[in-house]
Amino acid sequence: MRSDGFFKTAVIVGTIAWMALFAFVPNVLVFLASFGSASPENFIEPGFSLHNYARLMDRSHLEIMLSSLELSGLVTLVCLLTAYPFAAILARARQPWRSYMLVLVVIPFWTNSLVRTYAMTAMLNTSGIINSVLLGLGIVKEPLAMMYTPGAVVLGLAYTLLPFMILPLYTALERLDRRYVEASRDLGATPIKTFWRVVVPLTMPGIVSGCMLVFLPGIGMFYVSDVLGGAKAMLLGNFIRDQFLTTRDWPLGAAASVTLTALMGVMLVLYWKSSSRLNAGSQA
Amino acid sequence: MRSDGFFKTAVIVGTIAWMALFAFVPNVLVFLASFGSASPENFIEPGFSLHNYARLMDRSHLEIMLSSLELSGLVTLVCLLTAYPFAAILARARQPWRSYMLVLVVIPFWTNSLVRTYAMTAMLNTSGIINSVLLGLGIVKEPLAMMYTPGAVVLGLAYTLLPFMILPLYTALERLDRRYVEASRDLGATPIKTFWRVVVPLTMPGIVSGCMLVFLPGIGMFYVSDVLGGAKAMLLGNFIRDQFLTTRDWPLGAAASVTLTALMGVMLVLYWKSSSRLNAGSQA
Amino acid sequence: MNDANVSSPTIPVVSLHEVSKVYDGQHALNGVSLDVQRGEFLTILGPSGCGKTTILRLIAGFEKVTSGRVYIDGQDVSGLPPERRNVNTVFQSYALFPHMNVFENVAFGLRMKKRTEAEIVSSVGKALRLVQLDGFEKRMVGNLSGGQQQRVAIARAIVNRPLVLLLDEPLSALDYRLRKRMQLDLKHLQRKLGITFVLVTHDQEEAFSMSDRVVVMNDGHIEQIGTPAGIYEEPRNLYVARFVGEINILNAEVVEQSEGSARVRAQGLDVTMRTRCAFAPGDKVHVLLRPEDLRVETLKDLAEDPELGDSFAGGRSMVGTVEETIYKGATYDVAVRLDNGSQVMATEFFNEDDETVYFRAGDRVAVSWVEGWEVVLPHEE
Amino acid sequence: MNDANVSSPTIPVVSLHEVSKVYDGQHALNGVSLDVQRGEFLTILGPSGCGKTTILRLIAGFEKVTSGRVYIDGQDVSGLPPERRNVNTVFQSYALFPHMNVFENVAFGLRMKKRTEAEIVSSVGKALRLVQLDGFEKRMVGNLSGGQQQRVAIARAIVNRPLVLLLDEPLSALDYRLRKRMQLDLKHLQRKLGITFVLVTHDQEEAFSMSDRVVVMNDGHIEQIGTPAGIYEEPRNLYVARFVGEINILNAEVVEQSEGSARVRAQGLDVTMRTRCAFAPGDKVHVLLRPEDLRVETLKDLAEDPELGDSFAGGRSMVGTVEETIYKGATYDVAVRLDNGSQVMATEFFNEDDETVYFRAGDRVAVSWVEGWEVVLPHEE
Repeated sequence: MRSDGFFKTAVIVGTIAWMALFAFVPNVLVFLASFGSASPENFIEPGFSLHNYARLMDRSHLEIMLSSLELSGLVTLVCLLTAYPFAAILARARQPWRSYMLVLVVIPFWTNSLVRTYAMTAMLNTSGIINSVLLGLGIVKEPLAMMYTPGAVVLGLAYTLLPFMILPLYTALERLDRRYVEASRDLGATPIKTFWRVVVPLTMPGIVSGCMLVFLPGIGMFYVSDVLGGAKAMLLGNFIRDQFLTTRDWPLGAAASVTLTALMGVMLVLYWKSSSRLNAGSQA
Repeated sequence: MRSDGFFKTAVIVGTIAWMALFAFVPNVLVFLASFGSASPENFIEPGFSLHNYARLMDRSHLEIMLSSLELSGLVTLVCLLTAYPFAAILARARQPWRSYMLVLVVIPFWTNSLVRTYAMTAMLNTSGIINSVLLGLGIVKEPLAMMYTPGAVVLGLAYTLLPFMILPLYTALERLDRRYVEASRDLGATPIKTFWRVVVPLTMPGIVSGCMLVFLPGIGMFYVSDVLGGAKAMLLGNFIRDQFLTTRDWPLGAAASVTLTALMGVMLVLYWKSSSRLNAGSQA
Repeated sequence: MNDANVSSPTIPVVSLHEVSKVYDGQHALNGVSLDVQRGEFLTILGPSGCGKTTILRLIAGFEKVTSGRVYIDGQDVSGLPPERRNVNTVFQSYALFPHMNVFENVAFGLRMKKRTEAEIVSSVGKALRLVQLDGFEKRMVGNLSGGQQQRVAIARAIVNRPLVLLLDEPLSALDYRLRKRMQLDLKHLQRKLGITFVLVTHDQEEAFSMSDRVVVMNDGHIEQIGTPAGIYEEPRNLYVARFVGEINILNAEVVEQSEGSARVRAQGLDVTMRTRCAFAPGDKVHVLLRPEDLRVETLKDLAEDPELGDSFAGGRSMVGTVEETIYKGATYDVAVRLDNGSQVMATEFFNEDDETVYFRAGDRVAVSWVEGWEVVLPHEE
Repeated sequence: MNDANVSSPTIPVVSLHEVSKVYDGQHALNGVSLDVQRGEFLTILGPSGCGKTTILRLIAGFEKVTSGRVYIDGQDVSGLPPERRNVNTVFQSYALFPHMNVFENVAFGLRMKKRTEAEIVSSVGKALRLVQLDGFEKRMVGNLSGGQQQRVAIARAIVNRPLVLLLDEPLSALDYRLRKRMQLDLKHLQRKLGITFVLVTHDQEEAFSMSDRVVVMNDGHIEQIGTPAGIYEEPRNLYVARFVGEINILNAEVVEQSEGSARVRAQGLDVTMRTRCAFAPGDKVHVLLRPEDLRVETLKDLAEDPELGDSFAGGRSMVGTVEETIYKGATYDVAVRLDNGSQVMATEFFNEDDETVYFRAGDRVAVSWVEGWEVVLPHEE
């Protein structure tokens, strides 16, 4: 029995150590790289300087960062507003409809996302489907210039990332006990009040994880921005990619990446703090 | 009340129609494009021919497809074997450890995946960390050539995609009622038999969805293959990307994409069939 | 929306007219009509799946009738959503909002009615005192015991002073002891508040000890409505008789029928029995006897004690063998296999002279019963 | 692994020696010792959280003791995993494998023991016949009713012919009627199979009607072990007395103590009571009276009927006012507020002459009890 327990402990410790190594070492490397400097032969010269972070505070770099966060925030909002009603319908639907609709959500995930991004160009082009329809119906006289606009990038990203928003929302809404909604209605709350006072607070974990699953990749999906946004490096992802691929300034790219991670961590901590304050002091 | 019900129906129908449009139109476009032919000015000349599919049956194209599926299958296997024990430990861990370990899983997702891929190169390089350690310990005399091998690509993909395997497995294992395991042990099954006869069948939905979430993106993540696999186009994702970006042969790329989607659909249907036969006829 | 607190005392506070409810092509309720009187404690009793919870959900407004009408306070509420009905529900699982503390849970209904903060604080305080939970205002509901959560759920409902309080098996999740105590507490609360209570349960003891009237349901329809004593002593059919307590059922045949009584042959006995039904000679009937109405004596005692023997000679005595005795605390049950093969169960009280269980397995006994306490029902199959 | 079916009949089949179990620094069990005899039906009775389920889990092997020893059939099993213990469990939630049909669920244990297919088919068939589920072999367990699932769970356990069958509140999820029936069925099954049953419940009626012996638990330790009658009639302390049934507790003071009895002053009465405890004059004590042992008569009747009046004049009569009567079907309860302010509850049986409840709220009554049926316990606070 002793050896059995020892074996079990060894497996647990081993697995966790391996995961920690797997998850952390590359992140630590990126973290260390952000304090080094670029060198022609080795890409990175180890060291400790905040030089790269100072460079990020450049007006031009800051602009890229802010516009990237804004764009990704917009994508997250579009996904949330689209996904919430759909997830709600999904969670309440009966079988087999629920399965069919879940497949509907998974399908976009099946086709290669790059291919779908190109398919978007076929829709948004000056000679594309949307313009053809609008011109044919006489709604517009001139074809609309939709390609290579921030709007096109937002639409492309939202399309690619929507399943990541729907799935956690669906899980949260499906787990939500119908009795809470009934209790709220029973106590005199209209459907709208029930939604804001009961459904939203109780599905907040799903909302937060959905937003995180959309917001973060939204910043990094450089190829969507490449295809639909044209030459302009709108996303931080494109900027970082360029530092690694084109400019070969790895430390600057690493610094940008670390800053982004730190920013997310701060946001998450702020959310936790505020939600626990809300819970503890709702009557005080 | 009547108008209330009508409004509700309108919202439901509208939402589902919008999702269908959103999910389907680009896929339909890709589908249609796969039957067209490439033209210099418009990229795609509409038409109906199986020409592109015939071209995919080329020996060279088939080889890319098969090796890509093999590689992605290997990635899925690595992820499954790594993730299952970790997810099991995670599901059984007490708070607050469970939260800490979940964060550990999410962290790789936080740092831009391209950046992490470059960090992998710093580990796998001839002058990288792993070789330094091995040389330092005297285990090898010559630095190992790990970069630009299929192994490096598998490792890079597995690292990037691991969270997608862990999360559904974790959900399935966390929902698994401990009493089933206890009942199995109580009836004389050893831990190993309990695992194969009770735990695996009852977590099969999590296993399948985890594998799908890894296998499909595994085929498409061209940049990992670019960075770690070198110039060789090992993944179907690279091939498809090249058709769109470099060769500008969109119909061929679309055909490859459609084939891949169809293949996945067939696999899923086969799984459903076999699992329902298993359930219905386990005693017959 | 009319102010339902000001209303006529003569019309039923809740009324169901020929209500049916179909789920997936299956009748959950089939033509149910029921009037709930103002201020009464009405219990709907039945096994799971009999449609009792569906009635509650139709009154609360969570479900819509397939056919028929539901009236609350004389008003047809078929089209009204739950938030516009002046009734409140205590859910089986309590359904307390986990993201709110006790105060906010109880205040929820008042906030929806846009009461002033001062009014809310005072009303919530009063409601929590009524359920003996003052001082628990700031506790999160997840940290409360089952019994405490139950009382918060009651406070959350009664704070709105509903016309009717609907309780969906509110005690089923509680321990045996706690459940017994809460039964009395609920009954006293109902009297104190004067609110109409409609409770759903599958526990006949619970129904009897709390209610003014009991509705016995089976498979989507009502079998019998009456006071607890009426239902226990005069069940309308075998289903009701079996459901509201242990019962012995003897098959018998009518020999002769006269005004209000019938001569019946059962188990080889020829007995005159009181009955309200009309039978023809030769009709098959059931004779129902409650275990506590049966008298059991050993043949040995009857032989030795002539006086006792006489009281068993009135023609109402059957002979058999004791199979087992089951100790119940205040009483014990004796299972007797009659010589003709059927089994009867008798409940015996401990008597003053002899505290121990008197009968042993294998004892030869005679079983008799108190005259006039039997129920005769037409044969069912 | 020894073949536990061949074993000495003299040693206890399960034995716990000074067993403690600590979860998160809290004692779930605190020094519990208990012997289970071969072939008996033992019930562990207590409220939720008293540690009763923990005992079952320690015997089954799902938990390890923090200190102490667990013996099964004389062998120390502290180190053995569940699959190597010759006991089986019927879980509260049944825990039937949802991915298998009824046959495969019941066959699971036999397959683990590598029995031949022919043996398995025959044993499973027998087990399913025992629980009256033959013909259900190919049904998926998810499609069965609660009662049917319960019986599959029992069949799945007994098919392995365990030395001890552990049942964790097996009836708590069932309807009231079904629960009553299953109580008898389980008891008969136990006698038929001759397997030792250890059952856990919070329902005192269930414990009494099924068990040979009952273990009353509270807060991680055993309060009393004994036969149902022993525990009901001679509770060792107030906790046990309250837990196993309704009880009236009067505060009193010892006036004089003699061999086996004591003169006690309670509620203004001076009565000699039988007691096994040793008291000194002036000691505070509790006098415990079961509601069914109390006699209630109206003062009016006592005045009119001298014979009745005499029987109440023995010094054991207290005067009070009826507060309410609670109908229970076979009996009814009378709540009486005594003139000194304390409340007593008396259970009355319907008598042959008068079928209706005799007492009304407000009636002035005298309360007496059968001599010698009181229990005197030292004062607790």
